[in-house]
Amino acid sequence: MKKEVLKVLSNEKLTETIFEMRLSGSSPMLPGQFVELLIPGFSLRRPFSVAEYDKGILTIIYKVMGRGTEEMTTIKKNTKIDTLTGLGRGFSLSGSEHPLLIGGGIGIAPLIYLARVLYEREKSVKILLCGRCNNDLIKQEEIGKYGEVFFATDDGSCGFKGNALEAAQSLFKQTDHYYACGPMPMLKALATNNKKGELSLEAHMGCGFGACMGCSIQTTDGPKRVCKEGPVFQAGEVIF
Amino acid sequence: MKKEVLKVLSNEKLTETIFEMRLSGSSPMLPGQFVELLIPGFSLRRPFSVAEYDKGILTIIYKVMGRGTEEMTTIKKNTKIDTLTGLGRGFSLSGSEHPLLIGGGIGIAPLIYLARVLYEREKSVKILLCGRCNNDLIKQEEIGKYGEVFFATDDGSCGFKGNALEAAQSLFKQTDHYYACGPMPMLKALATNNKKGELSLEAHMGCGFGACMGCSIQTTDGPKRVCKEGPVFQAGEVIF
Amino acid sequence: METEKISLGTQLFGYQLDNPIIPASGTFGFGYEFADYYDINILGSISLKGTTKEARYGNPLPRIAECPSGMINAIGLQNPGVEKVRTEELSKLKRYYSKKVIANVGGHSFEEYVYVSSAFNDSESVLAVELNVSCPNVKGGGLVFGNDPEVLGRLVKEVKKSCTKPLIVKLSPNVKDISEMAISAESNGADAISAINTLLGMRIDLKTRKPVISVGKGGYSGKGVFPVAVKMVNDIFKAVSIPIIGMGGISSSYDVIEMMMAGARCVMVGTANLIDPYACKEIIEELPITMKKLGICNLSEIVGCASI
Amino acid sequence: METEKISLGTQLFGYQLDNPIIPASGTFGFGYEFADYYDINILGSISLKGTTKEARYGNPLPRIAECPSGMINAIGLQNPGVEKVRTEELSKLKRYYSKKVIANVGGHSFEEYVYVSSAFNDSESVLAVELNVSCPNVKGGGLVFGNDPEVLGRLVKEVKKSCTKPLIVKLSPNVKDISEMAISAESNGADAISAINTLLGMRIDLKTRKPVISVGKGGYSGKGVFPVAVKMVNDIFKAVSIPIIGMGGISSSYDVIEMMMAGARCVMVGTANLIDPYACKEIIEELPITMKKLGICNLSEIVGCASI
Ligand SMILES: Cc1cc2nc3c(=O)[nH]c(=O)nc-3n(C[C@H](O)[C@H](O)[C@H](O)COP(=O)(O)OP(=O)(O)OC[C@H]3O[C@@H](n4cnc5c(N)ncnc54)[C@H](O)[C@@H]3O)c2cc1C
Ligand SMILES: Cc1cc2nc3c(=O)[nH]c(=O)nc-3n(C[C@H](O)[C@H](O)[C@H](O)COP(=O)(O)OP(=O)(O)OC[C@H]3O[C@@H](n4cnc5c(N)ncnc54)[C@H](O)[C@@H]3O)c2cc1C
Ligand SMILES: Cc1cc2nc3c(=O)[nH]c(=O)nc-3n(C[C@H](O)[C@H](O)[C@H](O)COP(=O)(O)O)c2cc1C
Ligand SMILES: Cc1cc2nc3c(=O)[nH]c(=O)nc-3n(C[C@H](O)[C@H](O)[C@H](O)COP(=O)(O)O)c2cc1C
Ligand code: FES
Ligand code: FES
Repeated sequence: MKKEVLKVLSNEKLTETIFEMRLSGSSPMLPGQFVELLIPGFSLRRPFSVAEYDKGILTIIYKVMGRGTEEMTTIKKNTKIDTLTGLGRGFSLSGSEHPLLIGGGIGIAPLIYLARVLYEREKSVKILLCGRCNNDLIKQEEIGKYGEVFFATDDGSCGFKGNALEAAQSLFKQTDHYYACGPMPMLKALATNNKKGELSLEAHMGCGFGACMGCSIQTTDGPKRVCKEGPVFQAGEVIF
Repeated sequence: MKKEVLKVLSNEKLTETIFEMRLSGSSPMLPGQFVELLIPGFSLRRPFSVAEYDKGILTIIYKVMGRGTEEMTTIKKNTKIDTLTGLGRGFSLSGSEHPLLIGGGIGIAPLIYLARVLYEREKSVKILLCGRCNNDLIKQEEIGKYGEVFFATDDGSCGFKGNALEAAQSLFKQTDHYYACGPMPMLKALATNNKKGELSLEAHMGCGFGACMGCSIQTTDGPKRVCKEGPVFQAGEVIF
Repeated sequence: METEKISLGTQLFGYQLDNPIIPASGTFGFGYEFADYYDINILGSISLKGTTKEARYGNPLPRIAECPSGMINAIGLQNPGVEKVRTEELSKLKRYYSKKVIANVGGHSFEEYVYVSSAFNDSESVLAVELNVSCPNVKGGGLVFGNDPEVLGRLVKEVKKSCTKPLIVKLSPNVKDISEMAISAESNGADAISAINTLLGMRIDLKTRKPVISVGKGGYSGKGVFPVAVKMVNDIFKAVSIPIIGMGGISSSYDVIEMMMAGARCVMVGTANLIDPYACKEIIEELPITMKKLGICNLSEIVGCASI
Repeated sequence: METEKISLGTQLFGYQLDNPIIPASGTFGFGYEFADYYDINILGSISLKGTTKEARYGNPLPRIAECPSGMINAIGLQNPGVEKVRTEELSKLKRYYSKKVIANVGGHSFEEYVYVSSAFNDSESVLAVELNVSCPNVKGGGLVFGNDPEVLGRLVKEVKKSCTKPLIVKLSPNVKDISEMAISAESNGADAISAINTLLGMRIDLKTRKPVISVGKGGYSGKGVFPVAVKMVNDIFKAVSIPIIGMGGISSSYDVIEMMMAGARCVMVGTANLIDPYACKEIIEELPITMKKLGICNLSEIVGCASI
C-alpha cells in the first residue's frame, strides 16, 4: 500500500453509466489489486480495481452507482487525487495454462489487465463477458486481443442468452482454472458449481488496508478481510 | 442581500498578515456593508466589510486570524467563490460636512470606500489611522487621496504615540460626526467619550442576514442584529 | 415516471401541506424576512422562532461557534415575548405567507409552557404548537424537561389541558433513550413528535484557551448530526404511532427522503438555511427530480419503509 | 519559542508516553500491520482491537456506512479471542513496537469482562486495560453496561477485584449525563476514563430503502462527533480527578490541543487512521509546530484550561 497523489489524464464516458479514468503517478499494481480514491466532499475513499496498469499509468473503469461515482464523472483532466495504491492481493498468475476469465457487468474491469498479463505469459486465455444486455459488455475489442471472447446476456442482445453460470458450463470443461468478478449472486452460483477458480469480491470498506475489520467475510479458514487477504479468494473457501 | 458566485481577480499580500482580495461579479455595495464568503472546507461563511466597490468589482482586505482566513490566502486567481453580497446597512452618508473617520487595525478596511464616497460628495474628510505599529496602518497613500490623514501608533513608530481615543481628542473638536471601525475596546472608549458618531461592529455570525439571532447586541432601543440592523450603529445606542 | 405525476403533498393534523419541507425553529426568524429572497409561499409550513412569556435578549455574545460539519449555537431563546409574537410578528408574516405556521414554545417552568402554548389558541394562522422541551427548568433546579420521561409526561399533560391547538412535542437527543421520551409524550396526549433538537457540544478557542461560546456549551446542529437524527427518528417511529417531523442536518432532497424512510412524515430544515438562505427553496425544487431518480411517486409510500 | 524546547511527553499511570497520541481501539487492528507504513514506535501507545473471551466473527456485511462527516460501523467486535490476542497478537506486535500498549476489552456479561480483563495480568507489554462498556449485556437482557451508572459501578468494582493492570473505563456518549457515569467509574476504582465511544447512528440506502448496515444501526465516529466529544470530555474533567483520555473525531494537531484544553491528558485517534493510514504520524509531526504557533511549551499546562 502507498498513499500517492495521482493526476487525472482523462475521464471518459464508455456507456451511459460507465466511465474510464486514467491516472498517472501510480506505483506498480498487479491484476486483481485495487486502489482507493478520496473524492473531495466525501468522507470515505472509494475502492476500484485496476483495469489496466502500465509504467505508472493506472486505468480504472467505474460505473455510476451513487453520489460518489456520480461526482467522479465531473472530475476534470489534471485534477490531483489522493489515492491509496497497491491494495489487496491480486489474482494468482501461474498454475493454469488454459484459464477462463468470467466477468459480469462492471466486474469485467479487472479482467482486462488480468487477460493481458496472462496473454503475455503465453497462456491460452478464454474470456466470458456477461451482462444484462450488450451495453454492459464493455471493452470487447481490447479484451479480444488477449484471447478468445464469449458473450452472454440476459436478454440475448449479444451472444448466449442466459446467465453466467449457464454460459460457463461448456467452457468449464475446457479449463482447469477460472477467474471471476461480478455481482455476488453470479459469484455464488459459479463457486457452488465449480470450486477450481478465484473470485474477486466487493465489500463496503472502512479503510481498505486491513485496519478496521469492516470488510471481513467468513471463509472455511476463518474470517478474512476483502481488502487485505482479498479481494481475490479461492472459490472453495468463501462461505456465502 | 444576494447570493452570487464571484470570481477572484487577485489575492495579494499587503503586509505579513494582511491580504487584499479583489472579486468580480458583485451587485452594488454601500460603504459599511459586508459580504460573506463560503470558503471550501468550512461550514460557516466568513464576513468581510467592503473595502472598495466599483462597477461590479469588490475589494476586501482581510487579516489572517484563524484557520479560515489562513485558507483564504491560498485562493488562486479565477477561483469562484459562493458569496452573499449587500449584507447589513452601511454608514450614513449625509449629515456632516466635516466627518472624521477613525480606523483601528484591520478596521481601517471599510473606511477606504467610505472615505472615497464622502470625498466624492465633497465633504471635508479627516481620517485617523490607528494601530500597534506602522505596519498596521495599511493603505495610507490611497486614503490620503480622499482627505487629511493622521496617524497614531501604540509604539510611536508612526504619528502620534498613543491610543485611538487619545489621538482623536483634538480631532473631535474639529468634527460634528465620526465613523469608527476597529477593536471593541477602541469603539467602547470612543463611544463613551463622544456619542456623535457611528460604529461598525463585529460579531460571530450564524447566518449574516438576520435569521438566527446569533449576532444580537443590546442597544438602548432593544436588541439589534449586527448583521441586519448593523453592522453600523449609532455610538450612543450601543450598550457595551 | 413523469415528473408531473409526482406528488409532494402530505397531511398534518388534517391540514394539507403542499410539501413536507418546513424551516426549523430558530433558523428562519419569524419568516417574513425571507420573503425578500424568495416567495416563501412555496414552503410546506414554517416553524417560528422559539417564544417565551416575556421578551428575552438571550445569552451574551459570542453565541455561535463553527464546527467541522455544522455549528454550535447558544442564542438563549432571544424573542420579543409571546404577546408581540401573537400580535405583531404573526400579522407581519401573514402579509407574505398565506398558509398556516407552527408556533414554537420555550419555557423555564410548567407555568410558562402552559401560558405561552395556550396564548396561540385563537391565532387562526397557527396550525400547531411545537413544545421545545430542551430548555432548563429554572424552578426545578435547572433540570431539563426533555430528559426525564416522567417530567415530560406531566408537562405534556398540563399543556394539553389548556392549549387547544394540536401539540407537537420536540424532543432533545441528549437522552439515554429517545423512544422512552416519545412514548411518554404520546401517552400524555401529544399529537406529533418533532426531533431532533440540537446535540450538546462545545468548541474551544485555541488562542484564548476558553470556550468560543460565552456560556461554554451550546447546541450542535448541521450535517454532522444527520446520522444521529436518522437513527433517533427511526427509534421514535418504532415506538409511537403519532406523526413524526424529522430534522437534524438535512441539507438536500436526498436527506429529506432518507429522513422520511426513517419514519418522518415531514421534515424541518434548520442550519442549512443559515449557510444558504435559499436552501429550502432549492430542496423543494430538487425533490421531484430526486424522487423520479429513485422511483418514488408519492412521499407517503416511503414513510418509515426502512424499519427492519 | 524554540521548537526544540517544546515537550510532547506525558505520563499515564507513572509510565512515560513520548507524546499523547494513541490510535483508538478498532481502528488500528493489533498495530503490527501499520509497521509496513511507518515506524510505529513514534506512537505514544496503541489501543488494541476490542477483545472478547472467545473468537468472534462479528456482524454480517455491510458493517460500514459512510456519513457526511464520518462513518458508521457495526463490526460487532470481530477478534480472535483473548487467548490468541495475549499469545500471538501481542508477540507479533512486540517485534515492531517496543513500548507498552492498551488492551481493549469487550464483554457480554460481568463474567466475560472479568475473565478477559484479568487475562492480561501477566502481559508485560500491556500498560493498562481499557474496558469498552458500550457492549450490550446479553445476560442482562441486552441492556448496555454503559448507560446505567449503578450497573457500570458494579462492573468496575468486579473487574478491579481480579484485574491487576491499571483500569481505563471507556464511556459511551449515548447517555443522559456522562459525568454521572464517570463519577460512578471513578468511585468504584477506575484509574482513568477514556471517552467517547461512538454515537448511535443510522444511514439508509435510498435505492434498497433499507438500512445500509446489516444490523440496522451502528456507531457513528469521525469529524462530525468532535464537538460532542469535546463537550463530554469537559463534563468528565469537571466531575472526576482521574486522568482522561479524550477522543472522538480528532484529525489534526489542532483537534488534539482542543481536546486537551477540554480536559484530556492524552488522546486517541480513530476514524482518521482509516481515511489516512498516516494520520497519527502526521499529527505527531504537526503537533510541535502547532504548539509553537499557539505559544504552548508543555502540553501539561493546557490540560483542562478551558474549564469555566
Ligand atoms: C475491491 C473492490 C473493487 C471494486 N472495483 C470496482 C471497479 O473496478 N469498478 C466499479 O465501478 N466499481 C468497483 N467497485 C465498487 C465501487 O467501489 C462502488 O460502486 C462505489 O464505491 C460506489 O460509490 P458511490 O458513492 O457511487 O455509491 P454510494 O452507494 O453512494 O456509496 C455509499 C458508500 O457505500 C460504499 N459502497 C457502495 N457500494 C459499494 C460496493 N459495491 N463496494 C464497495 N463499497 C460500496 C461506497 O464506497 C461509499 O462508502 C469495487 C469495490 C471493491 C470493494
Ligand atoms: C461585519 C463584519 C465585518 C468584518 N470585516 C472584516 C474585514 O474587512 N477584514 C477582516 O480581516 N476581518 C473582518 N471581520 C472579521 C472576520 O470575519 C474574522 O476575522 C474571520 O471570520 C475569522 O475567520 P477565521 O476562520 O480566520 O478565524 P477562526 O477563529 O478560526 O474562525 C472560527 C469562527 O469564528 C468566526 N469569527 C472569528 N473571529 C471573528 C470576528 N472577529 N468576527 C466575526 N466572526 C469571527 C469565524 O467567522 C468562524 O465562524 C469582519 C467581521 C464582521 C462581523
Ligand atoms: C441558531 C439556532 C437557533 C435555534 N433555536 C431554536 C428554538 O428557538 N426552538 C427550537 O425548538 N429549536 C431551535 N433550534 C433547533 C433547530 O430548530 C433544529 O432542531 C436543530 O438545529 C437541528 O436541525 P438542523 O441540523 O437542520 O439545524 C435552533 C437551532 C439553531 C441552529
Ligand atoms: C471501525 C471501528 C471499530 C471500533 N472498534 C472498537 C472496539 O473494538 N472497542 C472500542 O472500545 N472502541 C471501538 N471503536 C470506537 C473508537 O475506538 C473510538 O472510540 C470512536 O471511533 C471515536 O473516535 P474517532 O471519531 O476518532 O473514530 C471502533 C471505531 C471504529 C470506527
Ligand atoms: S476495509 Fe478496513 S479492514 Fe478491510
Ligand atoms: S448572524 Fe444570524 S441574525 Fe445575525
